[in-house]
Amino acid sequence: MIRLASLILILIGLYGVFSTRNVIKILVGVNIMELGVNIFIISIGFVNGGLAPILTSGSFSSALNFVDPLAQAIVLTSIVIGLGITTLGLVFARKIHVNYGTYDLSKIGGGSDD
Amino acid sequence: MINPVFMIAIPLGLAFISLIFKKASKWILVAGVTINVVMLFLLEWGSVAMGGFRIPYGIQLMLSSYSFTGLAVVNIMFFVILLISFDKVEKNSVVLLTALAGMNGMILTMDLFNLFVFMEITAISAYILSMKGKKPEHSFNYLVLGSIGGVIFLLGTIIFYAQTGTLNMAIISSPVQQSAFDFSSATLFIPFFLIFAGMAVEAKLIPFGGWVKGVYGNADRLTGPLFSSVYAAAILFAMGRVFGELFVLNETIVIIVVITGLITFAFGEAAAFRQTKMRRILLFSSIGQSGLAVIMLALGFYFPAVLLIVNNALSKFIMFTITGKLQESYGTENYKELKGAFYKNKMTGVAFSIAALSMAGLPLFFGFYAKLNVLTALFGGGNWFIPAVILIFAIVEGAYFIRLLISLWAPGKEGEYADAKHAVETRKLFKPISVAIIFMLSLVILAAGLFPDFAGKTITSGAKAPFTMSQLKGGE
Amino acid sequence: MNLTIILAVTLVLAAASFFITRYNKMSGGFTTVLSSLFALVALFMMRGSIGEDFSIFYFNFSITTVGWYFSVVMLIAYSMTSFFNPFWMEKMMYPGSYNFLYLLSMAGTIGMFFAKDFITLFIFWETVVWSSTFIIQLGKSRKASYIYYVVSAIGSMGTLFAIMLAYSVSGTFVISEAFAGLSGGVAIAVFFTFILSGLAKIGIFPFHVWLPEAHGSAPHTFSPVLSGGLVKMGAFIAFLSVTAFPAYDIFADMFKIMGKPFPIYFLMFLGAISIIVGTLMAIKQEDAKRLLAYSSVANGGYILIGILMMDQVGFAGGMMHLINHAVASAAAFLAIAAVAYRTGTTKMSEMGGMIHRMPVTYLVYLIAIISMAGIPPMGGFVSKWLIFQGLAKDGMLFLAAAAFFGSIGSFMYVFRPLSAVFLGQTFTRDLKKKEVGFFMMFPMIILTLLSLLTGVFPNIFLRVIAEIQTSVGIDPITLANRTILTSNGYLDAFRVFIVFGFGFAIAFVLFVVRRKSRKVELMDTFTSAEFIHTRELLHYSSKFYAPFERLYDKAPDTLTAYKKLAVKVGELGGMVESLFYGHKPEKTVFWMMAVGIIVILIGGVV
Amino acid sequence: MRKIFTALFVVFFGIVLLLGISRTIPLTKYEDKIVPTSAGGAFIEKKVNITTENYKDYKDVIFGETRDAETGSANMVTSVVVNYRAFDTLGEITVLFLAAVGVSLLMGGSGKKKRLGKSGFILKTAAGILFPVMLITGIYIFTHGHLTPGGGFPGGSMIASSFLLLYLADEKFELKLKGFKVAEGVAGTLFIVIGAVGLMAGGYFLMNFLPTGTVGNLFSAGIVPIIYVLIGLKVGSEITGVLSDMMTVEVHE
Amino acid sequence: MNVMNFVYGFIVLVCVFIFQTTLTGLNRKVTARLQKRYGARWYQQFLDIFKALRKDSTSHGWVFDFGVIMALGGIMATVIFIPVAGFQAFPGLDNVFVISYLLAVGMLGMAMSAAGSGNPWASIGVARALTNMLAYDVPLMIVIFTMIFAFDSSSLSEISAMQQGMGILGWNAIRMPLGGIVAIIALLGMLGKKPFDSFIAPAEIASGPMVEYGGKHLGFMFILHEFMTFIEVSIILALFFGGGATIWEYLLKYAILYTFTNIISGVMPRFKIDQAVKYFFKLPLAMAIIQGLVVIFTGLGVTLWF
Repeated sequence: MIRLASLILILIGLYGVFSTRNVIKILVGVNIMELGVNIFIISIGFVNGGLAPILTSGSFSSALNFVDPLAQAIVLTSIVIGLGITTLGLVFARKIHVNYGTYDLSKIGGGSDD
Repeated sequence: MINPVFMIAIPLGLAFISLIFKKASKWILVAGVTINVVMLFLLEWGSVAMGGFRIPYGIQLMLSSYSFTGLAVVNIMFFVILLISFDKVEKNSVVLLTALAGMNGMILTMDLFNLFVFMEITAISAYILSMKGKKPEHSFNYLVLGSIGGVIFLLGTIIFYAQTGTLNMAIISSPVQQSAFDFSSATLFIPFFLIFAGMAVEAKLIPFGGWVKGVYGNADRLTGPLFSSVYAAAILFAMGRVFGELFVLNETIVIIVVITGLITFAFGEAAAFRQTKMRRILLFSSIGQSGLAVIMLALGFYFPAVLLIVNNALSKFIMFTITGKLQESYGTENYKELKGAFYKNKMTGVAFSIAALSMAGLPLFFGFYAKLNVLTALFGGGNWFIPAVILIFAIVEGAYFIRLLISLWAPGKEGEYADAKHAVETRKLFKPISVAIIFMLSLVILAAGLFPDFAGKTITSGAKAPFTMSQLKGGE
Repeated sequence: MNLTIILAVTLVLAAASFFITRYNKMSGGFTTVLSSLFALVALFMMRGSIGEDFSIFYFNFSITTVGWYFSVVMLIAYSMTSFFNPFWMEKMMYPGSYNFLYLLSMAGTIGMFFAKDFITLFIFWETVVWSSTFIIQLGKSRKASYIYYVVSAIGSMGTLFAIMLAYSVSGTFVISEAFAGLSGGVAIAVFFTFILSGLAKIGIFPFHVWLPEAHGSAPHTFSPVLSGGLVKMGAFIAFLSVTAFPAYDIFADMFKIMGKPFPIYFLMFLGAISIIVGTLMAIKQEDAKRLLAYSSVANGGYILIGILMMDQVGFAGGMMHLINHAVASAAAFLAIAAVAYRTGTTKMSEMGGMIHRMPVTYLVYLIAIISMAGIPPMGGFVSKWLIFQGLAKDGMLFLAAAAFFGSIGSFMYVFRPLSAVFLGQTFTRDLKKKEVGFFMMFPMIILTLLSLLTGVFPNIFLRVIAEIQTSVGIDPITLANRTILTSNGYLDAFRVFIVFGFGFAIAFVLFVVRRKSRKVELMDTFTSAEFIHTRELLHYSSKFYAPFERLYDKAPDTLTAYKKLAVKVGELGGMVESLFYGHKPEKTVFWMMAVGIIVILIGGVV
Repeated sequence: MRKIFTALFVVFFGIVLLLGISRTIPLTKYEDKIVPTSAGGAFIEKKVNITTENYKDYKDVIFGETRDAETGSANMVTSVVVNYRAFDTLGEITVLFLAAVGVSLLMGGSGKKKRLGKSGFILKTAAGILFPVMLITGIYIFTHGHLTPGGGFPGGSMIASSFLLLYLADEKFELKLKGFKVAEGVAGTLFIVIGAVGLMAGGYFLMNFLPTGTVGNLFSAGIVPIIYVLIGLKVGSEITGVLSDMMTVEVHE
Repeated sequence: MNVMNFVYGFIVLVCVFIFQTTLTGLNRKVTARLQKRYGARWYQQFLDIFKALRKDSTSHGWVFDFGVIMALGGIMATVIFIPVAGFQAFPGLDNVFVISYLLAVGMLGMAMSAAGSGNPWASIGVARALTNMLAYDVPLMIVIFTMIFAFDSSSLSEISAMQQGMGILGWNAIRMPLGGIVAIIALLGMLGKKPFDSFIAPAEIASGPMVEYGGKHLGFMFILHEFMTFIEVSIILALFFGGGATIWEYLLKYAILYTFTNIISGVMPRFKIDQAVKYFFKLPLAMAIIQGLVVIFTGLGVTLWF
């Protein structure tokens, strides 16, 4: 179920990017997509009745029913990358606002056809 | 013998250091690139694992002859670009160092997720560099698209992981996995497609690379050559790796990739034909070229693909550099307003012409050798439709390059002899030393075209499918 | 004499000429003369070494009779024209590069004619194309060289396709073996794509657009080479397409028109069309060089028809017409160039009465056009006669009709520059002009003598052609010592010449015995008692055939079709730009999703 | 209107995508055991060959006793992040580093700056009290990354957030960014140096050349805690730098 | 080829001149009768020519003279090639193409000297003459081509010989009726008779190419015209009306054919030059092509019909 949800999150993010022309909102959309992917990754690593992959003195039935730690590691990485991208995106947004006085891409010529 | 990981580690480390010594950062950059170029020839080949774990557990770097060619192209071109446009580096030395590390990583790694990380590094450095174009909306577009591409790529990667339990490409395509899991069935190409789409954004394939026009179109003398020759080469080499390891498993994806590449090539050339701004001509032409290279990679013809990439890297470097300089000194890049710009800069002009003719695939130049191999490979694969399309649009390609050259060389009113008095007023372009370097590179293109057996051998060792001019010989 | 040496020397001298020109333009020009003459002589001496094979790194050559014949023709054009180079250096924007490219393209043609495998052939071919492109741009029009390149590129891409396709079947590039084992659709595809470059270079109908542009506006010193030389490269491809690609064997079981397989007949028909088009267009030109260019279109048609006939007589005619037209049109272009050297224009309406200033040039032009129009006793007559006899033998009515139309129409157009440029009243501007110097006169005289030679002793050349015919396995043209024998008539050009001389002599005697006539000025003519003071006004030159032109002035122009095509490509490009590129992510995101949908839906089904 | 179309389009795409992916992997049910070849699985295999049969013998003797863990870190995620896939992590911190550099490059233009935000006395005082607590917690988290949940990244960001608190609380608050930059650079360099040392010592880059010690002890797991500390510092300083860059805007007259 | 050939050639020239000039004189009378005039005496043409030759003349530069000589020389050479009743001064040179193209030398020479005179009327006349030539020559050549294909020979004497011996039905004009008609029409064009005489059209362009000629030049032009007429008529005669077995038959046929054309043109109006082109490229061309197709594909006409 959670995989479905995460994919739907991705779609929501996509919709955000697709439908709005506001720089900030687009960034939000991108973030939602990343969030979705991260959840998806976690769900990949999940095992039925699995425990957190940490050796504790607490009792545990079998070492084989840990959830997959690799997935979590990957998520950690991809979160950080997402953070970096978001930061830069915000800076660009700021720049756009400084240059054109607006956050709305549709108000910018963009020099696409000169 | 040096461990290939240093191709990545040293630029990174220098990047961190140059954060401390801000003053010296530019020189650290030069040092780093130089070290890389020198190190290139002392590397020990083969595969290395990180942290000394067994291969699937530790990350694997592979220095095959293929990735070596990639490294050579990237590092050497990077070095040359720095030589020519060092004055344009400004405050970006740290970014450039990390970019170099990222690209080397892309080419070397065998691990899907690791590839993703390095792609992101490269991409982010590209975002930052693209801001030198002073057009934040385009950089923003690039950033958004790039990150979406990353997301898609990651999705595909993770689905693979879910199916095969490993991220190592070699392992995924190993026979064991084949038996365990059947990728060849037509319905299971979606992870492949996700990965392809993710990389296609960076590889400028139509319709994924919507950012290219804005970013390349405003690139300056440093970033233009950097993007069009180095970045393009890196991403294409990485793609080649992925195709070679994964996409061979499934015909459907190969068909999809080939169609995309064909569309990219045709549309790119057509769009370039329409332009009057030189940078746009070049950027659309490189879009077309990457489309062509992707076709060859997808069909498994590595040698022609490598030839294309190398030729594109060399020629586009020369042309973009000169274009950038023209843009700086004349303030325009519309070739109709630059009539006879080469009249007083003959060496530069000759270099530019050689590069352009080589791109157009005319003989005596390297591009022809590449084109010949492409065609031979395709026909050898019993395919005649793709070559037909390629040749038709090669006409278009040649047409706009020749038109460009004519306009830049020969000013003059229709109905009168070409005459210098119609030329734009002459302005200084390059310092003699830069001219010399550029000219030398153009001579390399010429030499590689004249003695392709040599070029062939050096690159053949760099590609899986060996194929040299001597086999083209009719005699034996 | 080894071909390697020739090529090497030519290239070395090419480089040398480039640097020499930087110091002294004149001597740079003379270097080209030297080099091309050397190449001509050396090649001429290579007659002995026919049949040798050898390779220079990955280029493979084999010396064949036909290659020898073609390259000698080519080099005659190059070397004779090169005499003009020194005197035009001042007008060139890049004299050094001009000399270099001139010799480079020359070397290219040599290599191409002796190529043993198609890769070699193609490399040299394309080299010639781009080097000549860069020469043409120095001339009167930038557009011209662009058009020239595009049309040539269409051709050469087609040829490349054919070569590669054949290679994928036969697995070799050697010219003699590459096309072995083709059949059916592949064979047709290879045939038509292969000959494409030939058609483009000869200027056969849909591809003839570049000739008027390029010939008309190339530097005056390069037009003769273009028309007399480079056009003949196409004839070589046509030759290969019926010999190396044994069209008659491969298409033997296809349905035939007048005993010709229909692919070949189709090409011949194109040739006929280009004869008609060339003639009609030539008649209405106002610029001497454009006119001659269109005449080359027409003559190209003859050559193509002749070569494609691939029989005893017509083939010989085609090959013979090759050299005749090369010599004649080179001479004609040189004459026009000489006039332009003095007057500075090639517009016929801006000149007149040059005969009184440049009599030698006039005679050169006269002989040239007599040969071009195929009037005895010049060479053009012999070759046209052969082609007619060949056509008559197979009874190819429509081709013959076109051929007759062309040859009689040629009287009309060749006469125009004659009367407009040379005859009539001299313009006041030109009254002080002088004949060109001996150095420029020399090549013109040589060429004139050559076309007389081809006309009076055609067998000298026909023997070589007979050799070629035997080498490609058709029975050679039968020659008695001075007579050409065909199954339906024979020709003794020498006696025709003698009798002509006899008649001329009688007339001359008759003329001189009569009382000497009083010389009057050209303004002193019957003008219905109207006094016309300006010489220019009395000279009737522009719109010469107005009533005739009026019959077809609505005819569509082929060039516009090309332009339309280019516009279409541009529109495609514009569509791409506006569809896929912009500064809003949404565009690309949309395409990503669309492609995703398509791919998943289709791929799911596949 | 446009919004509706876009929505419909996305929904359509979503359906197609979901169908497609669901063909490749099940979207609703999960595996019952870890795919054996994945790194995590490998970790467990190597750790101790515990099975459902013999786990009682090992009952509560593992933690604090055993020595034969491959990386010796109790937190498998950490061992994956910092040891098995430390190379990824290197790239990861590079990304963050690059972002920080980019921010300072693009925002740090010349021209006079001005700080955003307002604050009051209470807030200021409270922040003064909270700040050290947060700082300590952050440091704790990344020093115990190999034993307990958390690690360099959470710890680093916690440190950064503590500085963020100061920034928000006091509009006059300024940082000596130079020091942070130095810390950042040094940390990054040390990471690579450690990797290189591993190469010297064991022939593999980022090899865990130190004794792994006993699982569960603070000083165990070889280089893992060291690297995690470095990462913590680096991340902390980087994010702090980014924040301080973003807290100030250029003023355009 | 020895000196006798040349002597014969010279004799042929003289005889042809006398015969043709007489015929022209007679035809002037015929035409006069048609137009209800009395007409000049039969030897008036000789008088005109010799008078012209005796008068002194003016020349517009050397090409003006050279052209005249070239024209007359070329035409004379052509006349020598014409086989008269199987007799040829130079046997074996009566190839149709040779003759028809040698004719062009004369045309070119004439055009050259006319244009050399520098008189616009002359140039206009030349332009019209050449256009006219294009008009009539294409259909005619197609028919001749057909004939060469049919008889597999391009020698005038052979072709005419092949028609002899079977009476009037052997003539190609009868065997290939369409071709015959085309030939007659083309002959009118060749001879520059009405309705195709717009290039000399005395009334509108001052007698066209001839405008500047006087004295011996004019005389040459007259002689030239006589020879040219002879060549053109005898080509048609030999190809379509079986030449003549004996010299007398030949001359008789010739006289009839020539007079016939005169009579036709006597009652004709004049075409504009472009009308002439249009006319020739419609009906005669069509007929010629049909004739050609019939002969080539059915062989009908090569063999006798019965």
